[in-house]
Amino acid sequence: MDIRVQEAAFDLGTEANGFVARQSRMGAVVTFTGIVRDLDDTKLRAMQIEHYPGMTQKALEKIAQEARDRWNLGDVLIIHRYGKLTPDEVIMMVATAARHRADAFQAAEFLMDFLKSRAPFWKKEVTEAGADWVAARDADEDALTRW
Amino acid sequence: MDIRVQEAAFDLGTEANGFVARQSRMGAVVTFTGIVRDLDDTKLRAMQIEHYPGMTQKALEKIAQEARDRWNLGDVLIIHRYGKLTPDEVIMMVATAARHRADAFQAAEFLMDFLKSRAPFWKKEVTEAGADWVAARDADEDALTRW
Amino acid sequence: MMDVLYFAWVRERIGVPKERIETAPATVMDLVNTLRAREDRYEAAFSDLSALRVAVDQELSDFDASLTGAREVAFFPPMTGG
Amino acid sequence: MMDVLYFAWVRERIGVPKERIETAPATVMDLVNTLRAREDRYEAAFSDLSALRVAVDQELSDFDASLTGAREVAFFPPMTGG
Repeated sequence: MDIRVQEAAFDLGTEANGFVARQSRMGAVVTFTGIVRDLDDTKLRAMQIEHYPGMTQKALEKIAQEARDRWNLGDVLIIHRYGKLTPDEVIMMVATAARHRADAFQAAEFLMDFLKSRAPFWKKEVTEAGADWVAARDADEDALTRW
Repeated sequence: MDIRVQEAAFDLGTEANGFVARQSRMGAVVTFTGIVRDLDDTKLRAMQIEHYPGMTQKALEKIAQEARDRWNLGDVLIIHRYGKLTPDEVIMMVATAARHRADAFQAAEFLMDFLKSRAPFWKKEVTEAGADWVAARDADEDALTRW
Repeated sequence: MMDVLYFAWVRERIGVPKERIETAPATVMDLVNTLRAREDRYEAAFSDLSALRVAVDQELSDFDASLTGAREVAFFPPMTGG
Repeated sequence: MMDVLYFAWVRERIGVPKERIETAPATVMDLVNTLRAREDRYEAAFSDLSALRVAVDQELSDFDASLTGAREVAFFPPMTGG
Protein backbone atom coordinates (compact mmCIF):
# COMPACT_ATOMS: atom_id res chain seq x y z
CA MET A 1 0.00 0.00 0.00
CA ASP A 2 1.23 3.44 -0.91
CA ILE A 3 -0.86 6.11 0.80
CA ARG A 4 0.15 9.74 0.76
CA VAL A 5 -1.61 12.76 2.23
CA GLN A 6 0.24 15.84 1.08
CA GLU A 7 -0.02 19.53 0.36
CA ALA A 8 2.32 19.39 -2.64
CA ALA A 9 1.09 18.90 -6.18
CA PHE A 10 1.85 15.57 -7.85
CA ASP A 11 1.95 14.42 -11.45
CA LEU A 12 -0.76 11.94 -12.43
CA GLY A 13 1.23 10.59 -15.37
CA THR A 14 4.39 10.00 -13.36
CA GLU A 15 2.44 8.31 -10.58
CA ALA A 16 0.44 6.13 -12.99
CA ASN A 17 3.57 4.99 -14.81
CA GLY A 18 5.40 4.36 -11.53
CA PHE A 19 2.49 2.35 -10.17
CA VAL A 20 2.34 0.13 -13.28
CA ALA A 21 6.12 -0.37 -13.17
CA ARG A 22 6.03 -1.50 -9.53
CA GLN A 23 3.53 -4.31 -10.25
CA SER A 24 4.30 -7.76 -11.53
CA ARG A 25 1.77 -10.35 -12.68
CA MET A 26 -0.96 -7.73 -12.62
CA GLY A 27 -2.42 -7.33 -16.11
CA ALA A 28 -5.01 -4.69 -15.18
CA VAL A 29 -4.55 -1.25 -13.66
CA VAL A 30 -7.40 1.18 -12.97
CA THR A 31 -6.89 4.78 -11.91
CA PHE A 32 -9.32 7.40 -10.73
CA THR A 33 -8.32 11.07 -10.72
CA GLY A 34 -10.26 13.92 -9.14
CA ILE A 35 -9.70 17.37 -10.59
CA VAL A 36 -10.73 20.84 -9.39
CA ARG A 37 -13.35 22.05 -11.87
CA ASP A 38 -15.83 24.88 -12.05
CA LEU A 39 -18.75 22.46 -12.44
CA ASP A 40 -21.55 24.93 -11.86
CA ASP A 41 -20.24 28.02 -13.59
CA THR A 42 -19.66 29.85 -10.32
CA LYS A 43 -16.36 31.36 -11.42
CA LEU A 44 -14.47 29.09 -9.10
CA ARG A 45 -11.21 30.65 -7.99
CA ALA A 46 -9.86 28.09 -5.56
CA MET A 47 -10.66 25.00 -3.58
CA GLN A 48 -9.46 24.87 -0.01
CA ILE A 49 -9.14 21.34 1.35
CA GLU A 50 -9.00 20.82 5.10
CA HIS A 51 -8.24 17.48 6.72
CA TYR A 52 -7.75 15.90 10.15
CA PRO A 53 -4.02 15.22 10.22
CA GLY A 54 -4.00 12.61 12.98
CA MET A 55 -6.80 10.59 11.45
CA THR A 56 -6.51 10.90 7.68
CA GLN A 57 -3.64 8.51 7.03
CA LYS A 58 -5.13 5.85 9.33
CA ALA A 59 -8.58 6.18 7.77
CA LEU A 60 -7.16 5.77 4.25
CA GLU A 61 -5.06 2.78 5.30
CA LYS A 62 -8.13 1.13 6.78
CA ILE A 63 -10.11 1.66 3.56
CA ALA A 64 -7.21 0.35 1.44
CA GLN A 65 -6.79 -2.70 3.67
CA GLU A 66 -10.49 -3.44 3.40
CA ALA A 67 -10.20 -3.33 -0.40
CA ARG A 68 -7.26 -5.73 -0.30
CA ASP A 69 -9.23 -8.12 1.89
CA ARG A 70 -12.20 -8.09 -0.45
CA TRP A 71 -10.54 -8.37 -3.86
CA ASN A 72 -7.59 -10.16 -5.37
CA LEU A 73 -5.31 -7.16 -5.77
CA GLY A 74 -1.71 -6.38 -6.39
CA ASP A 75 -1.07 -2.98 -4.96
CA VAL A 76 -3.19 0.03 -4.02
CA LEU A 77 -2.13 3.66 -4.34
CA ILE A 78 -3.92 6.64 -2.80
CA ILE A 79 -2.64 10.21 -3.02
CA HIS A 80 -4.80 13.01 -1.61
CA ARG A 81 -3.85 16.65 -1.40
CA TYR A 82 -4.93 19.28 1.10
CA GLY A 83 -4.47 23.05 1.24
CA LYS A 84 -5.30 25.54 -1.47
CA LEU A 85 -5.82 24.25 -5.02
CA THR A 86 -6.77 26.16 -8.14
CA PRO A 87 -9.00 25.07 -11.03
CA ASP A 88 -7.62 22.23 -13.18
CA GLU A 89 -5.26 21.04 -10.46
CA VAL A 90 -5.40 17.35 -9.56
CA ILE A 91 -6.90 16.86 -6.07
CA MET A 92 -6.34 13.17 -5.62
CA MET A 93 -5.90 9.83 -7.31
CA VAL A 94 -6.31 6.16 -6.55
CA ALA A 95 -4.82 3.28 -8.49
CA THR A 96 -5.53 -0.43 -8.20
CA ALA A 97 -3.78 -3.37 -9.85
CA ALA A 98 -5.19 -6.85 -10.31
CA ARG A 99 -4.76 -9.92 -12.48
CA HIS A 100 -8.17 -9.34 -14.01
CA ARG A 101 -10.04 -6.12 -14.69
CA ALA A 102 -13.17 -6.77 -12.62
CA ASP A 103 -11.17 -6.77 -9.37
CA ALA A 104 -9.27 -3.63 -10.31
CA PHE A 105 -12.46 -1.76 -11.26
CA GLN A 106 -14.45 -2.83 -8.23
CA ALA A 107 -11.67 -2.06 -5.79
CA ALA A 108 -11.14 1.40 -7.30
CA GLU A 109 -14.85 2.20 -7.04
CA PHE A 110 -14.94 0.91 -3.48
CA LEU A 111 -11.94 3.03 -2.51
CA MET A 112 -13.55 6.12 -4.01
CA ASP A 113 -16.93 5.50 -2.38
CA PHE A 114 -15.40 5.13 1.08
CA LEU A 115 -12.83 7.84 0.60
CA LYS A 116 -15.61 10.31 -0.35
CA SER A 117 -17.64 9.78 2.81
CA ARG A 118 -15.34 8.17 5.37
CA ALA A 119 -11.98 9.92 5.04
CA PRO A 120 -11.74 13.20 6.99
CA PHE A 121 -11.45 15.75 4.20
CA TRP A 122 -13.62 18.83 3.75
CA LYS A 123 -13.72 21.04 0.68
CA LYS A 124 -14.44 24.73 0.57
CA GLU A 125 -15.03 26.43 -2.76
CA VAL A 126 -13.92 30.01 -3.18
CA THR A 127 -15.93 31.66 -5.94
CA GLU A 128 -16.61 35.18 -7.11
CA ALA A 129 -19.61 35.24 -4.75
CA GLY A 130 -17.68 34.14 -1.66
CA ALA A 131 -16.55 30.96 0.03
CA ASP A 132 -18.73 27.96 0.82
CA TRP A 133 -18.20 24.51 2.23
CA VAL A 134 -19.09 21.79 -0.27
CA ALA A 135 -22.08 19.84 1.04
CA ALA A 136 -21.93 16.06 1.09
CA ARG A 137 -24.16 14.60 -1.61
CA ASP A 138 -26.84 12.08 -0.61
CA ALA A 139 -25.70 10.04 -3.63
CA ASP A 140 -22.29 9.65 -2.01
CA GLU A 141 -23.70 8.29 1.23
CA ASP A 142 -26.07 6.04 -0.71
CA ALA A 143 -23.16 4.67 -2.75
CA LEU A 144 -21.82 2.95 0.38
CA THR A 145 -24.82 0.68 0.71
CA ARG A 146 -23.85 -1.41 -2.29
CA TRP A 147 -20.67 -2.74 -0.70
CA MET B 1 -13.50 10.75 -29.20
CA ASP B 2 -9.86 9.89 -29.59
CA ILE B 3 -9.45 6.33 -30.87
CA ARG B 4 -6.11 5.00 -32.00
CA VAL B 5 -5.18 1.54 -33.24
CA GLN B 6 -1.44 1.42 -33.60
CA GLU B 7 1.61 -0.80 -33.62
CA ALA B 8 3.82 1.74 -31.83
CA ALA B 9 4.25 1.80 -28.07
CA PHE B 10 2.67 4.70 -26.18
CA ASP B 11 3.26 6.20 -22.76
CA LEU B 12 0.40 5.76 -20.29
CA GLY B 13 1.47 8.73 -18.16
CA THR B 14 1.72 11.12 -21.08
CA GLU B 15 -1.64 9.99 -22.43
CA ALA B 16 -3.36 10.22 -19.03
CA ASN B 17 -2.02 13.73 -18.42
CA GLY B 18 -2.93 14.84 -21.93
CA PHE B 19 -6.44 13.45 -21.58
CA VAL B 20 -7.02 15.28 -18.28
CA ALA B 21 -5.64 18.51 -19.76
CA ARG B 22 -8.01 18.34 -22.76
CA GLN B 23 -11.13 18.19 -20.54
CA SER B 24 -12.95 21.08 -18.98
CA ARG B 25 -15.74 20.86 -16.39
CA MET B 26 -15.00 17.17 -15.91
CA GLY B 27 -14.00 16.52 -12.30
CA ALA B 28 -13.57 12.76 -12.65
CA VAL B 29 -11.25 10.78 -14.91
CA VAL B 30 -11.00 6.97 -14.92
CA THR B 31 -8.34 5.06 -16.82
CA PHE B 32 -7.91 1.36 -17.46
CA THR B 33 -4.59 0.00 -18.64
CA GLY B 34 -3.92 -3.51 -19.89
CA ILE B 35 -0.37 -4.82 -19.53
CA VAL B 36 1.37 -7.90 -20.94
CA ARG B 37 2.04 -10.15 -17.94
CA ASP B 38 3.15 -13.72 -17.39
CA LEU B 39 0.01 -14.49 -15.37
CA ASP B 40 0.35 -18.26 -15.30
CA ASP B 41 4.08 -18.71 -14.93
CA THR B 42 4.48 -19.99 -18.48
CA LYS B 43 7.70 -18.06 -19.11
CA LEU B 44 5.90 -15.72 -21.45
CA ARG B 45 8.25 -14.33 -24.08
CA ALA B 46 5.93 -12.28 -26.23
CA MET B 47 2.35 -11.51 -27.04
CA GLN B 48 1.38 -11.25 -30.68
CA ILE B 49 -1.75 -9.20 -31.27
CA GLU B 50 -3.58 -9.58 -34.57
CA HIS B 51 -6.46 -7.36 -35.62
CA TYR B 52 -8.83 -6.77 -38.55
CA PRO B 53 -7.59 -3.47 -39.95
CA GLY B 54 -10.71 -2.49 -41.89
CA MET B 55 -13.04 -3.19 -38.98
CA THR B 56 -11.16 -2.34 -35.77
CA GLN B 57 -11.38 1.44 -35.83
CA LYS B 58 -15.07 1.35 -36.74
CA ALA B 59 -15.87 -1.22 -34.05
CA LEU B 60 -14.11 0.87 -31.38
CA GLU B 61 -15.86 4.05 -32.52
CA LYS B 62 -19.20 2.32 -32.27
CA ILE B 63 -18.47 1.13 -28.73
CA ALA B 64 -17.28 4.60 -27.70
CA GLN B 65 -20.35 6.25 -29.21
CA GLU B 66 -22.59 3.83 -27.35
CA ALA B 67 -20.85 4.80 -24.09
CA ARG B 68 -21.35 8.50 -24.83
CA ASP B 69 -25.04 7.89 -25.52
CA ARG B 70 -25.52 6.05 -22.24
CA TRP B 71 -23.58 8.22 -19.81
CA ASN B 72 -22.97 11.89 -19.26
CA LEU B 73 -19.37 11.99 -20.43
CA GLY B 74 -16.78 14.50 -21.45
CA ASP B 75 -14.39 12.70 -23.72
CA VAL B 76 -13.42 9.08 -24.35
CA LEU B 77 -9.95 7.85 -25.25
CA ILE B 78 -9.08 4.37 -26.53
CA ILE B 79 -5.59 3.33 -27.60
CA HIS B 80 -5.00 -0.31 -28.58
CA ARG B 81 -1.79 -1.75 -29.93
CA TYR B 82 -1.25 -4.64 -32.29
CA GLY B 83 1.87 -6.53 -33.38
CA LYS B 84 4.50 -8.10 -31.16
CA LEU B 85 4.66 -6.99 -27.52
CA THR B 86 6.94 -8.18 -24.75
CA PRO B 87 6.18 -8.68 -21.03
CA ASP B 88 5.47 -5.49 -19.08
CA GLU B 89 4.57 -3.52 -22.18
CA VAL B 90 1.28 -1.66 -22.15
CA ILE B 91 -1.22 -3.27 -24.57
CA MET B 92 -4.02 -0.75 -24.42
CA MET B 93 -5.75 1.89 -22.38
CA VAL B 94 -9.11 3.57 -22.13
CA ALA B 95 -9.88 6.83 -20.37
CA THR B 96 -13.24 8.40 -19.60
CA ALA B 97 -14.04 11.83 -18.18
CA ALA B 98 -17.26 12.87 -16.48
CA ARG B 99 -18.60 15.45 -14.06
CA HIS B 100 -19.18 12.74 -11.47
CA ARG B 101 -17.28 9.57 -10.79
CA ALA B 102 -20.12 7.06 -11.27
CA ASP B 103 -20.45 7.93 -14.96
CA ALA B 104 -16.70 7.78 -15.54
CA PHE B 105 -16.40 4.39 -13.82
CA GLN B 106 -19.39 2.82 -15.51
CA ALA B 107 -18.42 4.05 -18.96
CA ALA B 108 -14.86 2.73 -18.55
CA GLU B 109 -16.11 -0.70 -17.48
CA PHE B 110 -18.59 -0.74 -20.35
CA LEU B 111 -15.86 0.16 -22.86
CA MET B 112 -13.63 -2.60 -21.52
CA ASP B 113 -16.38 -5.22 -21.52
CA PHE B 114 -17.30 -4.53 -25.14
CA LEU B 115 -13.75 -4.01 -26.31
CA LYS B 116 -12.79 -7.43 -24.88
CA SER B 117 -15.43 -9.37 -26.79
CA ARG B 118 -16.61 -7.16 -29.65
CA ALA B 119 -13.51 -5.49 -31.05
CA PRO B 120 -11.61 -7.63 -33.58
CA PHE B 121 -8.36 -8.34 -31.74
CA TRP B 122 -6.81 -11.73 -31.11
CA LYS B 123 -3.92 -12.47 -28.81
CA LYS B 124 -1.32 -15.17 -29.21
CA GLU B 125 1.04 -15.93 -26.35
CA VAL B 126 4.55 -17.07 -27.16
CA THR B 127 5.97 -19.04 -24.24
CA GLU B 128 8.87 -21.39 -23.66
CA ALA B 129 6.53 -24.25 -24.62
CA GLY B 130 5.37 -22.77 -27.91
CA ALA B 131 2.76 -20.36 -29.19
CA ASP B 132 -0.95 -20.49 -28.41
CA TRP B 133 -3.97 -18.33 -29.14
CA VAL B 134 -5.52 -16.93 -25.99
CA ALA B 135 -9.00 -18.40 -25.57
CA ALA B 136 -11.93 -16.08 -24.89
CA ARG B 137 -13.06 -16.39 -21.27
CA ASP B 138 -16.71 -17.21 -20.58
CA ALA B 139 -16.58 -14.50 -17.91
CA ASP B 140 -15.87 -11.94 -20.61
CA GLU B 141 -18.89 -12.91 -22.69
CA ASP B 142 -21.02 -13.05 -19.53
CA ALA B 143 -19.89 -9.54 -18.58
CA LEU B 144 -21.82 -8.12 -21.54
CA THR B 145 -25.18 -9.21 -20.18
CA ARG B 146 -25.16 -6.61 -17.44
CA TRP B 147 -25.30 -3.66 -19.82
CA MET C 1 -9.28 15.81 30.48
CA MET C 2 -9.47 15.56 26.73
CA ASP C 3 -8.82 17.48 23.53
CA VAL C 4 -11.81 18.52 21.49
CA LEU C 5 -11.19 19.29 17.80
CA TYR C 6 -13.41 21.04 15.30
CA PHE C 7 -13.17 20.97 11.51
CA ALA C 8 -14.66 22.83 8.54
CA TRP C 9 -17.73 24.97 9.36
CA VAL C 10 -17.88 23.55 12.90
CA ARG C 11 -14.45 25.04 13.49
CA GLU C 12 -15.55 28.33 11.93
CA ARG C 13 -18.70 28.59 14.05
CA ILE C 14 -16.96 27.74 17.31
CA GLY C 15 -14.00 29.91 16.41
CA VAL C 16 -11.16 27.61 17.50
CA PRO C 17 -9.71 24.46 15.90
CA LYS C 18 -8.99 22.77 19.23
CA GLU C 19 -9.52 23.17 22.95
CA ARG C 20 -8.94 21.22 26.13
CA ILE C 21 -11.88 20.11 28.28
CA GLU C 22 -11.17 19.56 31.96
CA THR C 23 -14.38 17.71 32.81
CA ALA C 24 -14.99 14.00 32.19
CA PRO C 25 -18.21 13.54 30.23
CA ALA C 26 -19.38 9.91 30.12
CA THR C 27 -20.53 9.94 26.50
CA VAL C 28 -20.17 12.04 23.37
CA MET C 29 -23.72 13.30 23.96
CA ASP C 30 -22.78 14.42 27.47
CA LEU C 31 -19.85 16.34 26.00
CA VAL C 32 -22.13 17.95 23.41
CA ASN C 33 -24.57 19.03 26.13
CA THR C 34 -21.76 20.45 28.25
CA LEU C 35 -20.51 22.48 25.27
CA ARG C 36 -23.97 23.68 24.21
CA ALA C 37 -24.58 25.05 27.68
CA ARG C 38 -21.50 27.23 27.44
CA GLU C 39 -22.07 29.86 24.80
CA ASP C 40 -24.19 30.67 21.76
CA ARG C 41 -21.43 29.79 19.32
CA TYR C 42 -21.50 26.18 20.59
CA GLU C 43 -25.28 26.10 20.46
CA ALA C 44 -25.02 27.33 16.84
CA ALA C 45 -22.55 24.60 15.95
CA PHE C 46 -24.43 21.76 17.66
CA SER C 47 -28.01 22.77 16.93
CA ASP C 48 -28.52 20.03 14.31
CA LEU C 49 -26.66 16.88 15.25
CA SER C 50 -27.81 15.10 12.08
CA ALA C 51 -25.49 17.48 10.21
CA LEU C 52 -22.51 16.46 12.33
CA ARG C 53 -20.16 13.54 12.55
CA VAL C 54 -17.91 12.61 15.46
CA ALA C 55 -14.61 10.77 15.82
CA VAL C 56 -13.34 9.44 19.16
CA ASP C 57 -9.60 8.96 19.31
CA GLN C 58 -9.47 9.38 15.53
CA GLU C 59 -12.02 6.68 14.71
CA LEU C 60 -15.50 7.49 13.39
CA SER C 61 -17.98 7.00 16.20
CA ASP C 62 -21.54 7.78 17.38
CA PHE C 63 -23.06 10.37 19.66
CA ASP C 64 -23.97 7.73 22.21
CA ALA C 65 -20.43 6.34 22.33
CA SER C 66 -18.67 6.17 25.70
CA LEU C 67 -15.80 8.57 26.33
CA THR C 68 -14.22 6.48 29.08
CA GLY C 69 -10.50 6.69 28.50
CA ALA C 70 -10.90 8.85 25.39
CA ARG C 71 -8.18 11.42 24.80
CA GLU C 72 -9.42 13.16 21.67
CA VAL C 73 -12.88 13.88 20.32
CA ALA C 74 -13.46 15.61 16.99
CA PHE C 75 -16.64 17.14 15.57
CA PHE C 76 -17.09 17.91 11.89
CA PRO C 77 -19.63 17.94 9.04
CA PRO C 78 -20.07 14.95 6.70
CA MET C 79 -16.82 14.40 4.87
CA THR C 80 -16.31 15.46 1.27
CA GLY C 81 -13.07 13.86 0.12
CA GLY C 82 -12.18 12.60 -3.32
CA MET D 1 -17.72 -12.12 -56.13
CA MET D 2 -16.51 -11.34 -52.62
CA ASP D 3 -13.45 -11.33 -50.44
CA VAL D 4 -13.24 -13.84 -47.61
CA LEU D 5 -10.87 -13.04 -44.76
CA TYR D 6 -9.57 -15.28 -41.99
CA PHE D 7 -8.01 -14.28 -38.70
CA ALA D 8 -6.08 -15.91 -35.83
CA TRP D 9 -6.22 -19.73 -35.82
CA VAL D 10 -8.81 -19.77 -38.61
CA ARG D 11 -6.23 -18.07 -40.81
CA GLU D 12 -3.57 -20.53 -39.68
CA ARG D 13 -5.73 -23.59 -40.38
CA ILE D 14 -6.84 -22.41 -43.81
CA GLY D 15 -3.38 -21.16 -44.66
CA VAL D 16 -4.24 -17.83 -46.25
CA PRO D 17 -5.38 -14.52 -44.75
CA LYS D 18 -7.67 -13.67 -47.64
CA GLU D 19 -9.10 -15.09 -50.81
CA ARG D 20 -11.61 -14.15 -53.49
CA ILE D 21 -14.74 -16.23 -54.01
CA GLU D 22 -16.29 -16.11 -57.48
CA THR D 23 -19.62 -17.72 -56.57
CA ALA D 24 -22.54 -15.85 -54.98
CA PRO D 25 -23.69 -17.72 -51.86
CA ALA D 26 -27.05 -16.49 -50.54
CA THR D 27 -26.14 -16.65 -46.85
CA VAL D 28 -23.08 -16.98 -44.63
CA MET D 29 -24.03 -20.59 -44.03
CA ASP D 30 -24.10 -21.25 -47.80
CA LEU D 31 -20.61 -19.77 -48.03
CA VAL D 32 -19.42 -21.97 -45.15
CA ASN D 33 -20.82 -25.07 -46.86
CA THR D 34 -19.21 -24.15 -50.17
CA LEU D 35 -15.84 -23.74 -48.43
CA ARG D 36 -16.14 -26.93 -46.36
CA ALA D 37 -16.75 -28.94 -49.51
CA ARG D 38 -13.47 -27.76 -50.99
CA GLU D 39 -10.64 -29.21 -48.94
CA ASP D 40 -9.83 -30.73 -45.58
CA ARG D 41 -8.22 -27.52 -44.26
CA TYR D 42 -11.58 -25.74 -44.63
CA GLU D 43 -13.39 -28.62 -43.00
CA ALA D 44 -10.89 -28.38 -40.13
CA ALA D 45 -11.46 -24.67 -39.74
CA PHE D 46 -15.24 -24.82 -39.91
CA SER D 47 -15.90 -28.08 -38.04
CA ASP D 48 -17.23 -26.31 -34.93
CA LEU D 49 -19.17 -23.20 -35.83
CA SER D 50 -19.85 -22.39 -32.18
CA ALA D 51 -16.14 -21.58 -31.92
CA LEU D 52 -16.35 -19.10 -34.78
CA ARG D 53 -17.60 -15.57 -35.29
CA VAL D 54 -18.40 -13.89 -38.59
CA ALA D 55 -18.39 -10.32 -39.85
CA VAL D 56 -20.13 -9.22 -43.04
CA ASP D 57 -18.76 -6.04 -44.55
CA GLN D 58 -16.87 -5.40 -41.31
CA GLU D 59 -19.89 -5.66 -39.02
CA LEU D 60 -20.40 -8.57 -36.63
CA SER D 61 -23.09 -10.82 -38.05
CA ASP D 62 -24.68 -14.29 -37.87
CA PHE D 63 -24.28 -17.48 -39.82
CA ASP D 64 -27.79 -17.19 -41.21
CA ALA D 65 -27.23 -13.63 -42.44
CA SER D 66 -27.86 -12.83 -46.09
CA LEU D 67 -24.86 -12.14 -48.31
CA THR D 68 -26.82 -10.22 -50.92
CA GLY D 69 -24.65 -7.30 -51.94
CA ALA D 70 -21.89 -8.26 -49.46
CA ARG D 71 -18.35 -7.51 -50.55
CA GLU D 72 -16.34 -8.85 -47.63
CA VAL D 73 -16.92 -11.72 -45.20
CA ALA D 74 -14.52 -12.50 -42.35
CA PHE D 75 -14.28 -15.59 -40.13
CA PHE D 76 -12.44 -15.62 -36.82
CA PRO D 77 -12.49 -17.04 -33.29
CA PRO D 78 -14.12 -15.13 -30.39
CA MET D 79 -12.25 -11.88 -29.93
CA THR D 80 -9.75 -11.34 -27.14
CA GLY D 81 -8.98 -7.65 -27.06
CA GLY D 82 -8.17 -5.51 -24.08
